Amino acid sequence: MSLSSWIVQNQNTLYLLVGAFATLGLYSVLYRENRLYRLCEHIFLGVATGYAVAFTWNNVLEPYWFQPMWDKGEWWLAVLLFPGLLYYCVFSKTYNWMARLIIGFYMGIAAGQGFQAFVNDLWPQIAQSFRPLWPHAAYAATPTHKAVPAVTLPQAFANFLFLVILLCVLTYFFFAFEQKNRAVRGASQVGRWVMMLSFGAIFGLTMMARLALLIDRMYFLLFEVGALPWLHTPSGRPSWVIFGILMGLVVLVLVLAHFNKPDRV
Amino acid sequence: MGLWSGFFHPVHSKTLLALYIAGVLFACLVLFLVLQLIPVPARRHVIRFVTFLGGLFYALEFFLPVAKSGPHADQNVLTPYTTAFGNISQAIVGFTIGLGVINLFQVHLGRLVKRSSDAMFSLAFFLSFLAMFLVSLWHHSHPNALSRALNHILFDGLLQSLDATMFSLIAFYIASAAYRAFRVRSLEATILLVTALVVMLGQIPVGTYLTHTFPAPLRVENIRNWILTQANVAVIRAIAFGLDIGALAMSLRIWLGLERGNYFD
Amino acid sequence: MLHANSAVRIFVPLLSFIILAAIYVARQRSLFIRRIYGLTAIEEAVGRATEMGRPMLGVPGLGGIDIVTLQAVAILAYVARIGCRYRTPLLVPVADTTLLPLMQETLQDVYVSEGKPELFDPENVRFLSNRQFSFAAAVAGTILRERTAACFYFGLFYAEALIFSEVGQQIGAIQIAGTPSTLQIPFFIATCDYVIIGDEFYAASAYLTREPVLLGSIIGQDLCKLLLILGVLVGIVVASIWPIYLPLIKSFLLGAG
Amino acid sequence: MLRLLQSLDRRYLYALLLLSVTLPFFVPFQLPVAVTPATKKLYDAIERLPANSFVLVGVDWSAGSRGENRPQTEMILRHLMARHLRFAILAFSDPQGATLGEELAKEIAPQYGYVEGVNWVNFGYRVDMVNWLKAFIQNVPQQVKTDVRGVPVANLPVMQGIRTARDIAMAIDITPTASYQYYIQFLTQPLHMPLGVGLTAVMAPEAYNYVDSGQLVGMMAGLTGAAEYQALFARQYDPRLPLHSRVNAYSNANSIAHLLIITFILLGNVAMFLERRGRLRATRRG
Repeated sequence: MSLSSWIVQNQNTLYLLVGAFATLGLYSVLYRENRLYRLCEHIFLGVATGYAVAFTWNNVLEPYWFQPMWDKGEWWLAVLLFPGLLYYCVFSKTYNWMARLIIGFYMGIAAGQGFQAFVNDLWPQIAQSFRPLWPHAAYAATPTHKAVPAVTLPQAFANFLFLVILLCVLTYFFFAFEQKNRAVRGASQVGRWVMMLSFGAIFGLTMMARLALLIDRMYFLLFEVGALPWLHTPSGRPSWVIFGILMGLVVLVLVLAHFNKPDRV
Repeated sequence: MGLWSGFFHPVHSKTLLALYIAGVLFACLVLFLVLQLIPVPARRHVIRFVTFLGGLFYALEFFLPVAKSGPHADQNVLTPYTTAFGNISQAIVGFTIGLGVINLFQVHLGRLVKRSSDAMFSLAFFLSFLAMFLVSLWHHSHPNALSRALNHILFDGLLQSLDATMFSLIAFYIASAAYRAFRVRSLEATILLVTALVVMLGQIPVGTYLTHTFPAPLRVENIRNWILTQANVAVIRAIAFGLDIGALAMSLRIWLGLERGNYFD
Repeated sequence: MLHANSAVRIFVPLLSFIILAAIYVARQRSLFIRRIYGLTAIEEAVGRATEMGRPMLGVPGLGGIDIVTLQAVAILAYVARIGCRYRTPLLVPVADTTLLPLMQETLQDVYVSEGKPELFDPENVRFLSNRQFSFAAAVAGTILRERTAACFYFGLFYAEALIFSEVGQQIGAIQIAGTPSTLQIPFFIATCDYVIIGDEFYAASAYLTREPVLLGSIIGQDLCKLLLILGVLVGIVVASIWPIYLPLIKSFLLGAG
Repeated sequence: MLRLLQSLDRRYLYALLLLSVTLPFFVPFQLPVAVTPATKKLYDAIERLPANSFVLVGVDWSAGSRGENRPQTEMILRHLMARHLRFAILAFSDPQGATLGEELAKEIAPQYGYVEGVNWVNFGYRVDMVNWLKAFIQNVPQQVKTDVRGVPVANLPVMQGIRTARDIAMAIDITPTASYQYYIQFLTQPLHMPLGVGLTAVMAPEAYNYVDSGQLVGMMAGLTGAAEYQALFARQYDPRLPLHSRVNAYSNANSIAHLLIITFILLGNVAMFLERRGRLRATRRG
């Protein structure tokens, strides 16, 4: 059997083994920086860069530049090479300033797009802050024919809280004056407290997403890698062999950590 | 790339095409040398002008009035060119991938040549780079069973696994960060801790079960939602107001060449 | 919104005018801005790294050449300047190829203007990867191998932020972070010694360099924020007293251009 | 003991965390579940659908959020199959979505005797969601053309009686992104079609507004939502399902890991307090 047909036939096994190696190799950093992690890190850099270069050619340069230029004969596109290569002037002492031309051009683009980004981010947020502070009934007929929903007392109270929080946090972000006035200092302090409330909430919220990723990785090891034929796992069940290997590694790490104290420099 | 096809005509003979492209490149070289003739003190102003030009396109495209109806509804004179402009600027940025590769190669070739202790890892970098790069190009241009298998092993098995593992590593770090940082040290830290705990309890079945006999507003999942939809929104909005204005100011300074400090002087 | 509507054509130039006017005023006379706590700690962090004889790490985030990252570059340049005075190198891993030349140029300028061009090593600025998690893996590896004594994270960060800031915390580095990515701030708060929040990030370079132009810009931004608050209050008054006019205002603000 | 807790090597925490996310796969158990109203509403909406209705299932997730979205998708597909409803899989956010949805459907289909093309169909991955949906509303078979296998959908038994999008009884989107908002704007709101969603825990709070306003008939939030949905489903269709299901294992692992971290945070604080008190006493004696 030739090598290529062997690879094609065993691609799934190879895929699983490579995936398991990558997973365990990177997790080894939880013990400490080590040669296996360093190997995985460099392989990661290698494949990521290789993929990025191929991706740039396959999806950007070939379709938008090379194909129209060479296959459709749009010769003027060759001029794009000029600004593209200007970046490389950074390596030269004499021509180095020309890299600033193209860098400046792109800074300008970023700044020019800034106006649209500013409006699209800010405007809806301003409009959504127009919240009534006391209850009213629903209105069907308005000058723009859009109905206005009714506002209940609890909603009005929530709107009031919303305004207070908004103003307190904004107070914290004024830079032009020392916050000496008691009212200002108080508002800015409350602003910090509600910010902490918000940050704590974001922290807790993110927890499930990250744990789900870890659980899914474990599923990959226990079920998908565990389904390799020579592990003899009953179908649809997790692999005890893999679990044993994992726990063995965990114990090894704990014992090593106990005697080596890897955190001490 | 319909931007210039009105002025130029494609060439279909390959020899002629090569000549045309060579001509364009020669013109670029001349332009390059002419640019170098710009006296040093004037260069700063040229760079500023180019920056301004880069921003002008998107700023005008956004601010110029648009047609209200007809075949060009929601368009102004510049709108039809945005796609071409976007593709061109993407292609130009595409050329810069080489900058990163050169930098990586400098570092790792250096290590290989010096045979430093890390040479082995640099070798791993080069091998994985080459493998992924060649397989991606091959699989894109001439896919067959072997290229598909290799792509499956390298992309899905190696790169995706490395990505997913690194991402899931955050689960460990979020746990140790929470354990270390969430202590009742100050009022601010306490607020952070309490909201994080409430939100975490509110998103697991056990947490919702603990309080499911309480009246609705006191159930932990409802408190969680109140924090996340009311308090959190107000805080994030207040922060966004400041951030958006800050970004607008920075855009203006860069676009109009007012920015001071490193690099800009 | 794809194009400006009348509300945008009125208010964006107005806000821009306020900022530019404040910059103009600032060139005439000196202006005050309040203390920003995280930033006062930069010198302390550089000092610690110098004492320990270890390098520092500055990560400008995942962004390319954009508004946020340019601000981050300015802050890191300040860090490099202090470091240059104490002869403590700053390692800068970048995640964007176009940022690499910009960052190298900037740092070289810093070293030249401090009169120590020989201390600048271009290899301290390194492109690692433009892929989020391979960048994170490599930065974490760098922190662990170089045992960086001070870490600075300024710029655009996403989920990967926690990876390197937690690793930095584990080796006991003193860490300072600032980012407009609000969702990552909680993780920086849990792992870093000082965190600057929200648009303190944009105020940072003004605070650090005391350039009149930048100070003026900060004052202008404050005035713009006051105007925004005023606008929100007007909207709230309308929504409370004459709710039927609320849709009119909203369509004026958000209608198509 | 105190000293130990205060300066506990973080690797013990890591080891326990690893144990807490792997053991639930081996040791099936059931934690109490309280069903939240949003999940119940989604379940009831599917229960109310007339027999043989056609449901559109948006699978807009990829490997990055598989841990949360896959269990949700699994529960929706099980419920549709148990009720003998027809469904179509459709992906906009990520090409991987169509493949992952297909794998999942093929895995459960045999248990309910479902056959591709007869009982369900995979429309595959489509780009430019907004414009695609606009054309889809007018003429379903013409816009879809072929399924992922390349079979023209007009001839498929599963598509009988489906001409325009008005013939579709309900849409469900399972996603870690805001793609469901496009469904609201360009499909379900214009046609007054019910829309249910399965969202990651991070996305969920924002979506409660839509549930309140009725633009969403209900939703599952994160893994917990899937576990609640499974509790409802098991009560009615398959009481033996939960114990050994993947949804349960995921949800248990998640709960245990959450509880572990909460416990550690509390212990850390208790230790800090006790140590502080101990230190105070020491100074008094001195």
